[in-house]
Amino acid sequence: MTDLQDKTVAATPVEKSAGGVVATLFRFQSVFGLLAVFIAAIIFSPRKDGEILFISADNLANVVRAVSEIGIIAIGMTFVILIGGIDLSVGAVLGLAAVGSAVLMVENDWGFLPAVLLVLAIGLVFGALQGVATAMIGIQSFIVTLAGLQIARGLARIWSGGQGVAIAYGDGPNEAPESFAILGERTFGGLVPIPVLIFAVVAIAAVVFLRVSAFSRHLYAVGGNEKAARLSGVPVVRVKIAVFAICGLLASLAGIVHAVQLNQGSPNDGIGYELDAIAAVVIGGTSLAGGRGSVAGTVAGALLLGVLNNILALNNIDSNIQLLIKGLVIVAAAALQRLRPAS
Amino acid sequence: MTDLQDKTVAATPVEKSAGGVVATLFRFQSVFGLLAVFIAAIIFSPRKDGEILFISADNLANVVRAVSEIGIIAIGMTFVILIGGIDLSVGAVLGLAAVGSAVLMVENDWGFLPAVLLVLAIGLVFGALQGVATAMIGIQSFIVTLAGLQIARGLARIWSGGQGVAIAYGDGPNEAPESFAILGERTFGGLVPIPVLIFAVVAIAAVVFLRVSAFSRHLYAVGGNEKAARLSGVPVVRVKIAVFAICGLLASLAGIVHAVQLNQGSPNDGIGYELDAIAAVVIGGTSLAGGRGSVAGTVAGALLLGVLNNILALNNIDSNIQLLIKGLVIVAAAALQRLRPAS
Amino acid sequence: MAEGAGLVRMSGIGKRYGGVQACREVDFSLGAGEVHALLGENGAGKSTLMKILSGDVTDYDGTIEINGEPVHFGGPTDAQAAGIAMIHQELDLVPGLSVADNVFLGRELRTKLHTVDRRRMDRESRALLERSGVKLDPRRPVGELRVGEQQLVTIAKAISLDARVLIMDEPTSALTTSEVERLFDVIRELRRSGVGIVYISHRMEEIAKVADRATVLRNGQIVTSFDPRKLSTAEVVEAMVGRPVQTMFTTPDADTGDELLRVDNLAVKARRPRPGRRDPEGISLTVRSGEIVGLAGLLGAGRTELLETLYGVAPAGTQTGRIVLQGKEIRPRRPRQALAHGIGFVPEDRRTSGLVLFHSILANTVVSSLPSYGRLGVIARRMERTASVRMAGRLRLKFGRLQDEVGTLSGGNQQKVVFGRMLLTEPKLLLLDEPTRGVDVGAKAEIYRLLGELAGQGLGVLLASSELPELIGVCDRVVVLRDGRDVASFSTADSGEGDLLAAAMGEGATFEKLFTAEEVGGAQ
Amino acid sequence: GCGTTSERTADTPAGDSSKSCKGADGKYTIGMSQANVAEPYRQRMDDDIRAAAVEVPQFDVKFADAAQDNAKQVADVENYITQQIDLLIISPNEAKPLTAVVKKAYDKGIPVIVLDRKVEGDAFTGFIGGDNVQIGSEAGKYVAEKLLPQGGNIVELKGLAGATPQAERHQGFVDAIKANPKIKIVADASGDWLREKGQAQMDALLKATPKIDVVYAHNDPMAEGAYLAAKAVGREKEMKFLGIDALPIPSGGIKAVEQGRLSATFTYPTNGKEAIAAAKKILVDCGTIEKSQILPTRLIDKENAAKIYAEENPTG
Ligand SMILES: Nc1ncnc2c1ncn2[C@@H]1O[C@H](COP(=O)(O)OP(=O)(O)OP(=O)(O)O)[C@@H](O)[C@H]1O
Ligand SMILES: Nc1ncnc2c1ncn2[C@@H]1O[C@H](COP(=O)(O)OP(=O)(O)OP(=O)(O)O)[C@@H](O)[C@H]1O
Ligand SMILES: O[C@@H]1[C@@H](O)[C@H](O)OC[C@H]1O
Ligand SMILES: [Mg+2]
Ligand SMILES: [Mg+2]
Repeated sequence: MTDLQDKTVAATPVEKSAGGVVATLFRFQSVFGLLAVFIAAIIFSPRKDGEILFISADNLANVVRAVSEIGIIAIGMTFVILIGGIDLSVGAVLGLAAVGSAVLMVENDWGFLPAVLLVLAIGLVFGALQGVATAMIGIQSFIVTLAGLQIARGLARIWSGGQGVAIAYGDGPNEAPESFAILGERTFGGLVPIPVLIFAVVAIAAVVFLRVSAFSRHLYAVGGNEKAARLSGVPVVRVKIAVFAICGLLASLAGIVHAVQLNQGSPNDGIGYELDAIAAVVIGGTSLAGGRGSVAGTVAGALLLGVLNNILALNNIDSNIQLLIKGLVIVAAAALQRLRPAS
Repeated sequence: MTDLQDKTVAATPVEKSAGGVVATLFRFQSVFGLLAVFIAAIIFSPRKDGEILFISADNLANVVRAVSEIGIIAIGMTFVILIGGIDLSVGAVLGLAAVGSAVLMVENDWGFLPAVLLVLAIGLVFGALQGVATAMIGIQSFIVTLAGLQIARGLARIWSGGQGVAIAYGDGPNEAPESFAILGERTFGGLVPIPVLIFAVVAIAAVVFLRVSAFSRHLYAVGGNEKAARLSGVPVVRVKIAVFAICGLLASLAGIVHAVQLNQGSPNDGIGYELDAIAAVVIGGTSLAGGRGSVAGTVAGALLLGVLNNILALNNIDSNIQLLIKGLVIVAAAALQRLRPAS
Repeated sequence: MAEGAGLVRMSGIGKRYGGVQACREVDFSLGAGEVHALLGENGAGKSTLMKILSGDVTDYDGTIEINGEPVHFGGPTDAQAAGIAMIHQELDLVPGLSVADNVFLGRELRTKLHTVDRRRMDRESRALLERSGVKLDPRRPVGELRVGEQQLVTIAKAISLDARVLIMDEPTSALTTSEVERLFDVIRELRRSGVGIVYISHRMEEIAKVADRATVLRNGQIVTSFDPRKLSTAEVVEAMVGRPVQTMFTTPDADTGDELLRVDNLAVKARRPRPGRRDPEGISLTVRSGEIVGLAGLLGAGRTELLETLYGVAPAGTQTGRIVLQGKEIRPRRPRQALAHGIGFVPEDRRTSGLVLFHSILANTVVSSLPSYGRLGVIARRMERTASVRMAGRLRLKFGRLQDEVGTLSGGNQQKVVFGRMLLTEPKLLLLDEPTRGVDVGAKAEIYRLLGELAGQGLGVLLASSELPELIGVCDRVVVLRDGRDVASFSTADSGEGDLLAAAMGEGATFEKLFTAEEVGGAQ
Repeated sequence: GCGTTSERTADTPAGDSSKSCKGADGKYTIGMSQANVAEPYRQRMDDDIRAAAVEVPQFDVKFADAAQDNAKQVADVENYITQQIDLLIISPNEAKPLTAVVKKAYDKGIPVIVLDRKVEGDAFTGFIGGDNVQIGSEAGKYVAEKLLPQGGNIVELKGLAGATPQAERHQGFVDAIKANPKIKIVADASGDWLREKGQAQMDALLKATPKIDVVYAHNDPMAEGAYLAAKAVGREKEMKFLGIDALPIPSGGIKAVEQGRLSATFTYPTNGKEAIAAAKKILVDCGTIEKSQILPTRLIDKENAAKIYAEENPTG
């Protein structure tokens, strides 16, 4: 044990990450599943007059529009799952927000901005409260949000009087402002539905946010090793509450989009959406154990589900058979991801 | 290396467990929630001629009967959650089994035993296949069983032709054997419904099994730390497959009970039961992270949910308000468990 | 005690966990520019005392003064704000985050736009790591690193805090000699700049080298405080354990029997290779029954991977060469098969690969030998209890009740549980990967004694270790691995630490190769 | 009700028959968009359409199931538009949310037949349905006149909160029994259209309500569930059970009446046959259909159950 120090630089050399391109591809492995399904969709698409119906601009816009709400929710869900939690209340919060927008604008004659802001705030607070229950009292988020689901659904029913509240537009009493209707329309030459735009904006914002913010490090840390996070001075409780709040906020944003797309806020809106959103997240490669995953994956996962639904419908597959096929494709997509180099 | 051994006190003696009673109580902390809800139910129970309706014998029998299916499923779910998995397919498997029993006995004129055995075998195999997908291919069980849910539901719809298959009893063609009807009846002086008996038997068997079997140690080990379990020689893959198989088996048992209770096997039976079952497990103190929990807790959790539903119905609470109250009680029950001494 | 009292003074510290009094009336002080070693058996209360100082444990008795000011920290952040940083014994890192993100977790560097300044974080963490002697790509996820590398990351992280008080709880337990030397340089540098350092280690030879003062804890109480340069290792150990202990097992008896294990040109080609993993690339060695064979090598030489392959947990892929156990060729595909062949394995990271921390001592001890405690899949509870009580006694496990969670045991005692579990399977061949990591000298001696005893009964042992004294002292023979190959074999009777080290590092060529590879891969 | 609003866009009868009619030589793809096949009533609707379409060789009917989700049903219709189907049959999950997309199809020249639940405005070719207020009212009259002329206690098992038939069947019923103040609804509960929910709710209602004379359930499955609950405590003879739907299938309400479990049920026509007939008129015969066709309900009781079952479901 003499002065060998200089020689012993030791330590494993940092090897050139084998096949950088392949590795990068695999980092976005969920994109593989999406691609595979997309190609399959083109192959199996019905044709009319030589045109491949699936890839017509209209149809593609429909595909994305159809998943935009689930997509928005799934992005919030990604955050929650990244910290190792789960949020079962999102579908019910969507319903609550849809009812809220309709009631406020139609029955209470609120303006566009105040109504939307209040609804978003409700989602945020609802989520934050769930965060408090899980972060501060320490109840498993599954239970907290299962209860939250029932509470939000109950509130939506009470607020709406149990019936869907129809939305008509105009300046009169019991009419929602025209500005609200815009959210349901299409832009860029009538091609891109506004909900798709909102989904895209939220997705990009989330991706950028996760890349550049310190908060995102904290979030991964809480999900990856909560104790290490705490010891490093990460404000674990605050991170958790914030994440549930964001998820609630995005669910209520989806609810607003839902209401405007369907011209109605109904207390039964969004039933079962939580499972679709979680499926999108998990197909997108995020681990339910927390600490690992990405928003980009989630977006791919949501689109995969959308394309799958669309191509089955375009082929008029019997709805029972559809269930079987969807089940199998979901498993296959997930299995495909396992091909990535060991993590 | 002299003989110091004798002097060094070999291993601290196994001390008498400090405060044994309290500790034992806390081990069954989920019972607290049940007790609290039970007492509240007595207090809030409507009375008729001085009789407290809630604790009348036949009401209590109803309470347990109403949760017996969820309870049976939840026991299988407990195993799955103990190994750190989840099974979303149970409700659909219940539906498949209900349809299967009805079709086999009514339409195909099978005898009682062969029909029941085949249906149980279907559940077992279905569960085992899901186990294979998650244990051997390594897909998260959430995804596997979400797909399984769709597949089982699709199969049930196809098998039944989409409509419920009514069960009539008798010896004629298109009649189920009378022996099957017995499963829906009551025993012990007409007091205890057979489904309750089945639930009790399954629960006791599961508790005993978890206490005495080597398999159960393996199961807890897999859920506690899979890698450590594997390195300790635990047959991880086999344990996982077995656990999913058991869960499928119990779900199909619940489906048989369901069919006989409702005199019908419908492909839509059991929709959403998975969430109720998971709720029972988690309220019962089992951790979704795996490795911690008990069947006794799950039984308490299921009963808690049953009592809660019953007392709200007895009081004729508005269904929307019921949702709110249920949500709050579930959170409170879970919060109560956090009061146990630091783990 | 007056000399360095300026910086930290803890007085009358007490802490109780259930029935265990982890600390009792402890007075402890630390001066600026002082390296204060904290010694004691496993479970003596060292980590607990330091967790109190670093704000991790907040409910305790007694008072803490920093620079004469009384403080009570509400959490680790408070302590960090007061200039106290701690390297935890159990490597607490976030596996999914990169090295740089881990180093700066909770105090990320920001750009003007308040976004995270990744480049600066990468640059600075690279520099910090180099300072503690390792070249690592700061963008690699920590979960991909070897245990030793992870330990260096935690050290870099602690250093980056620029703390006035730096607590190092067993910082070297996974490091080989060369990294340890490098770390000592860093410690000396920090001391010169006035940092007060608490140094906890079970490697006795390190204490005299770095510490200015040493305090010994036993059963939560201070036994003595002394100048380590003035006492011999034997005296220090006696103070710790309360009785004289012969620290090394020195009688490798030549009395070995037939060939037990023969490994012939073993190589594994993983179907999906992981960066940084060093699977066997042609290893040959033998172990005779009754023989203890050591495996030496630098960080990443492939010792762990060899043991894993023998135990049936090699990565999927092709395996060439032969493994012959008692004359029969075997090819274990999973641990169960290895166990059935009579091969036991003690992994190096007990927390991630060994234990279910929140399960009982009992459950963890018997999990590998369950079938022997009953019939038809039913466990006879009395038999398993008896077996684990017996094993606990044999290993001198320090514990409360068999029902206690194994995670509440001190690190060394946790290690004994994993060890005991394998012994209960009554193996013919025992594969040990750093079996004494974090184990106190007394317990180490017990383990060595036990190994000797077992070898005497015909057991063969293959022992990978980063502690050269251990290899020399315990083994009959040492095989040196480098880059996944066996490069030398020594009889410990006629060779020393220097020989092993030289063989492990090999020629300049290897060193050069390492370095070049680094240049290519680590470029910004 | 939500009838306070009206459609903004002007009505252009785009989906008229003239464009799509290619006569008897044509081949026609019909898209059927179902709200939720998990409800036996709606599964039957699909089955009826399928059966009727077999009789029209020119027709090829596709089915989609929205699984009770408005948004999914919008997508289903959009997909039909993409496929350029020749005619759309839709049984909307709810009126307002489906109005726009139905109009879109109609504006594209696709004739639209709306079944069971309505859409708003008149951008569709024809509506065929039942009248839920009337059904509720028939049930009420039956109770008031036949079952409880002297008054008595009623328990109401409601459908899913928020579904229009639920509100309408309740309203019609309440209005019809108003005449007799001695008839009281002593308790109600939501059974969500489901048999097992009906059973569980009834368990508690039986306990809390000592005297029950009539159980009025918003559909047959819930009525059957209630019957099972009463039977379990030996009280099924004390009271009469009423349901709605009267599906002519073995597990349907007509059989339940025939076998004596239910006292009566009221047909809620699925209109499947009528829908195909209307489609044929539009596509094959190049004719026009009525804008609105309301099929009457029919009381099924012990007397006529067997006969009607045989009529409606000759094969068994
Ligand atoms: N969280 C805890 N819960 C219960 N007991 C604990 C806990 N942490 C420590 N202990 C107990 O306190 C005592 C002191 O533990 P501590 O970790 O401080 O020992 P140590 O001196 O650091 O030992 P080692 O050298 O093995 O790391 C031990 O008996 C241990 O079992
Ligand atoms: N870059 C890596 N990616 C994934 N796994 C790795 C990597 N490096 C090491 N491992 C695995 O992690 C475990 C720990 O490695 P370890 O710390 O034992 O290396 P070491 O002990 O320093 O060197 P040796 O290879 O000589 O044992 C082993 O199972 C090893 O195969
Ligand atoms: O049972 C039917 C229900 O399922 C449907 O939704 O509405 C009408 C009811 O009769
Ligand atoms: Mg320690
Ligand atoms: Mg190693």
